[in-house]
Amino acid sequence: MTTIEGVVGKTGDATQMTYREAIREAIREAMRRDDRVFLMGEDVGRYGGCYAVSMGLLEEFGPDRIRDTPLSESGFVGAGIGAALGGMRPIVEIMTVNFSLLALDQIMNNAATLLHMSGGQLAVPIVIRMTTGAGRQLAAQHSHSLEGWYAHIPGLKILAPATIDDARGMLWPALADPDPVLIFENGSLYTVEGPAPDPTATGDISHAAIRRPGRDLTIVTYGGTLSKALAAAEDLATHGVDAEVIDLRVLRPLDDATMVASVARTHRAVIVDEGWRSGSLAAEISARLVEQAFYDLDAPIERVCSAEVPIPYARHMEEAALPQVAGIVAASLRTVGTHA
Amino acid sequence: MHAPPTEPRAVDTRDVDPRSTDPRVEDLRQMLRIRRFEERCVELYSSSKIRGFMHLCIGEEAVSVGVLGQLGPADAVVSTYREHGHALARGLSMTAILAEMFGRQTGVSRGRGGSMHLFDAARRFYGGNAIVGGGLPLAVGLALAEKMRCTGRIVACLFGDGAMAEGEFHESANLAALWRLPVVFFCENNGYAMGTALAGEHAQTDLALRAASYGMVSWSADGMDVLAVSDAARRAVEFVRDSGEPCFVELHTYRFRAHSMYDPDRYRDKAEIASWRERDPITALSAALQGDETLSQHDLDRIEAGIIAEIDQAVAEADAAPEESVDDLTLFVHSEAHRDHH
Amino acid sequence: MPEFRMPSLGADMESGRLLEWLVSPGDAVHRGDVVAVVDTDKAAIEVECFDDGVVSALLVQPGEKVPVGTALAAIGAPAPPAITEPGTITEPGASPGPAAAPLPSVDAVPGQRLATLPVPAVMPAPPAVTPLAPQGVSPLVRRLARQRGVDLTAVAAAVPGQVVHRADVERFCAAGPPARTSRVRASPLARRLAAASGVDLAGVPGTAEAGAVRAEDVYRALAGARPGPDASATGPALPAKRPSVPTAEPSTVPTAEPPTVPTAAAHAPSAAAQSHASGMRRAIAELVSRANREIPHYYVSTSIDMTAATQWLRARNRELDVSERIVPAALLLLCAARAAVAVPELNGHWVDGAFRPAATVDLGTVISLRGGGIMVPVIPDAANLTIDHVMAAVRDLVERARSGRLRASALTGASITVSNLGDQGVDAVFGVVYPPQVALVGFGAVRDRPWTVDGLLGVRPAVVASLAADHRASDGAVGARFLRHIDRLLQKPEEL
Amino acid sequence: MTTEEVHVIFEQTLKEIVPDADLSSVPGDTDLRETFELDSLDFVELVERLSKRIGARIDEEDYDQLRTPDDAVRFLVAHAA
Repeated sequence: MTTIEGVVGKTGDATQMTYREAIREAIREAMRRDDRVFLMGEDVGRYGGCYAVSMGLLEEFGPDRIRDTPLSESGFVGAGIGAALGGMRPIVEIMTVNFSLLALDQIMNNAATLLHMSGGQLAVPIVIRMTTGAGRQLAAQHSHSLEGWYAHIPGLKILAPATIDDARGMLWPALADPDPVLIFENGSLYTVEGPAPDPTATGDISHAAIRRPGRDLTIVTYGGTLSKALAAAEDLATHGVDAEVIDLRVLRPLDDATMVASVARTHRAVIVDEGWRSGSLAAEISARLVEQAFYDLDAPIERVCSAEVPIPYARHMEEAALPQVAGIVAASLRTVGTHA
Repeated sequence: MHAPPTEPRAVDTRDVDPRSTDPRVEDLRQMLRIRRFEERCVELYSSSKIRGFMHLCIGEEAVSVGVLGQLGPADAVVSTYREHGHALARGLSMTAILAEMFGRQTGVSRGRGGSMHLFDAARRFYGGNAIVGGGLPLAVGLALAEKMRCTGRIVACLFGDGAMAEGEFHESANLAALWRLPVVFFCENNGYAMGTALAGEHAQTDLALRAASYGMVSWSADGMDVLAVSDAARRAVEFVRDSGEPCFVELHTYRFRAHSMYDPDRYRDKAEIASWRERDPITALSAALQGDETLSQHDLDRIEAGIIAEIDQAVAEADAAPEESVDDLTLFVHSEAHRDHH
Repeated sequence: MPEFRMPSLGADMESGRLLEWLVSPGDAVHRGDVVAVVDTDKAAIEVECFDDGVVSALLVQPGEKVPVGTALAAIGAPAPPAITEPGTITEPGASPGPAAAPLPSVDAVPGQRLATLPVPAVMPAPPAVTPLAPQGVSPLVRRLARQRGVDLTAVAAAVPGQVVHRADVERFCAAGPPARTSRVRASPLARRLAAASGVDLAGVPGTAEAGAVRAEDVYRALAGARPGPDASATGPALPAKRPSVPTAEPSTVPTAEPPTVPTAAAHAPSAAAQSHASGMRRAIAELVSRANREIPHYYVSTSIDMTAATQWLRARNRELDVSERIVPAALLLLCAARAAVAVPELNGHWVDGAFRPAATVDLGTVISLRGGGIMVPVIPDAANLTIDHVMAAVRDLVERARSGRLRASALTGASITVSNLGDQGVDAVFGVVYPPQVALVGFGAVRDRPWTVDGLLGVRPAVVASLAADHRASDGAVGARFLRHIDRLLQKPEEL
Repeated sequence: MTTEEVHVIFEQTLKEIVPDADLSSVPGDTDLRETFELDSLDFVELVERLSKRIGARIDEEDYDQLRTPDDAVRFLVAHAA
């Protein structure tokens, strides 16, 4: 199904692909497979998508199915929910998680709630994609990581693809899910390039993945901080510390089993979350580990989160506000009781 | 997904008067049915059988009957939290509605919605939205789906004057007009957004005029006259079906009772209420039908008796209905095959 | 007679105050008529009645607050007006009663005030406050106690039978908080390990932050070693580097065989390892002593021809990669497990004077640790495993045991135990049963022995299988049956 | 592979199983299993790792040729890929 123009990366190398292209290919494939699928959002058509994800799709599928919307987040997200009720399989793109707050009413009060409130009559098979995270000097209204808020809401499934394979593989099962699925794409990942995923691989939207096995401590993370956690693990290896890195992939429902089993092996946990610490996903994970792995813990759980400030513009300040490799390493060394 | 709740047998009260085939009689009967049902609801609420927020449309029955009567069974309806009348006029079973308000398993939403969240997927009745304005984008999306699937069906979206101050009205009106979607926006203007009068919340109180600014065909009608409502709704539905474009109808009406059961109604002048009561749509139509001798007092009594019997039976059946097992508390958070147990 | 009741006007409304009657006794009322005004917590609301009739009695007077559902008026056929005495139907506690009970004197100690506050404010004249604090304490002393946050009853307890004076309070404060068993700072894992191995955490020096005890420290304490002066600064407390010591509770660490004391200078154990061994020895000593004290043992043994088994193993291993090869020990373990299914009298526990058979064969496997000592991890439901799985399980357990990474859960719950000392070159093993188990199976080395077959003397590979068992739970015949079963299984290894 | 190289590999591999094993402190004809307390599982482990490193299959029948350090090194040099 996948054509050659789809998989050719910017390098022109058919075996390489960027995260952005992986999402585009996933959308393209889904739209070819199922004519109920359409993409809707601000500037997804002529402009090619704010982050160029949908570049070229308008030409292939036309303006009905690659539908530019006015700047009406609540209106078009709600319309996506209505279209899903009406038998379509919409993919709604919101430029950034900060803007999604304008549609929070629709996501929370309708998408997440209708099935239950109607006693099981109205399922909402919508997929909402949005960019999240900082790191691009976009300051305090385009840089936050609010996926933890959404992960609070029963009725939603929350995905955070951190790899090119997941960017490619998670969309189709998300569309096949009869209930609303939110996909959070960390903005720092779009240009990441790697081997082109197998287009026939079936995506998993239920489980966390162990990206690096290790014995001494467990680093739990997701999305944009996965690469930082892996870098930290390499650094830790030079200190003689063998860190296991778990990529959550699915932020709701959390894969407790994978996390708990890992901590039962390593006895130590560091949670890396680009969200703010207070009331965060990191807090939830920490609580679950304490609830379910208390007697396996040999050190206090550490959390590496964003500083509790709106994300600032200046590069050095932005970097200081975000979880960084050095911070992850330091926290990890604290849990194993040694010092760099 | 679970099948919609099984529907208890409805009492057939249509054998009113074989002489009369005048459609106005059925309009009257439907309005009376809604009125008497809600009056019983007040009683049931006062005796704690019904809980939560309950909003009554007593006084606004002409809108329910006039609008819903013009839609086809395949058309979609999006409603509000003041939707008992809409639901009954759409054909939802009275027993299932009452069972819902009693919080029972046989309720339309299996006891999870209550008075504000009546749904019926089979009748394409999309509720039951208790966020003012929240249903409008859904109606736009439903209309988008009809258009993309070329079904020829339309969507009727009912909301109140309060919703027109919400951004979602403006986003939805713009989207519907921009994308030329088959949706009728019926604004049930009862003059108050909860306790705030129209003039206290809208700089421009001519609501049809504001809707027209989106390039939509818009007009107003008397919401206290079921014939006027029917006429306006029929024209609107035909226009949308023919053109595939949206339109807007404002229906001037009035609720005789307070906003909800817990509302002291301090914001309205009793004289104002009394003057609107004089325009009671049921009294007016009843008088007209008796005046031209379409209906006798005896006929009316029989209609009343039939309705009371239906209500009595619905109350009894709803009261006898089982409660949902608490074991099923987390049912319907996700579709059955995809439930998580966290 | 129908009654007009206090309506419920909201889910959170539990009671309402009648503000005004809009009808009088004798008035005719109709369904839907507004008959009264009721004050909820939010507002005054006009309420209607749901019956037709005549008001026969007003049961509640304006100003009264009554629970939802209380009859406010009786409605019936026309009747002479009669107003019953107000309040006769209302609940006593609901009337706006006398002034609230007086609060205790300001001089009362805080703890005392709690005792009086729950008295409902509408209770009539509460009895005099009964002070919980000592009598005869001066206001000055009370104030001092309050300022210092001291519980006077505690002070009084320190001066029994005497009036508490200012000096007593001061002395009490100077003495600091009463000596409590100070809680040891320790990680949850360390606590679990300590509990399982009988270590008193209070005596374990902690090396984590602020002296908290972590698993590493418990292991060290078990080994009897003190942490080095720079343990926390230099030695990353990593599992790979920690000594291999048991995490099991003593009951799973017994052994019948002497510790394998290393003699070769090539890998002389460190001092720490030696002390850890001595810690373990104490645990082992305790357990086997208990076993020998409590369990009346009997012993049986038999020699088993291993020709079929060794040939089968050799043929099988020849085809396989090294990583998939099976050692004879694994085969013996599996046969013991299967035999325990056939002879369930040996598989289970002696508890409260009775034998309780186990549902599955959870096979304890004695593993010698390099440098001395043993661990006895468990292979759960071993009888239902294939030989490959048993081999994999044994390899995994040995590796974990020797790197100190055994889960505590893997160390408990054995229903029968096997000790194989064949690699140590012994002929036979006569062990000590690990209470509360009732049997210990021993295997010696598989080696060539003279063997008679059909009256002719030949040489065959053979092993001595033995059984030590609890005579309270079974008899020698049962043990013999068990060993015969093992023998039978080993003659047809291909059927395993 | 030279004898020296094989010797290094052999000692390294042995140390993975017996961390404090020191070949320089024992004679070349010492019995490996006895000296380093290798049980059958340890020995299988050792054989598996050596087999991988030198790239040659070691059969059960060959185990006798791995009795001492000298034997083992000799065997491995002969069979190294």
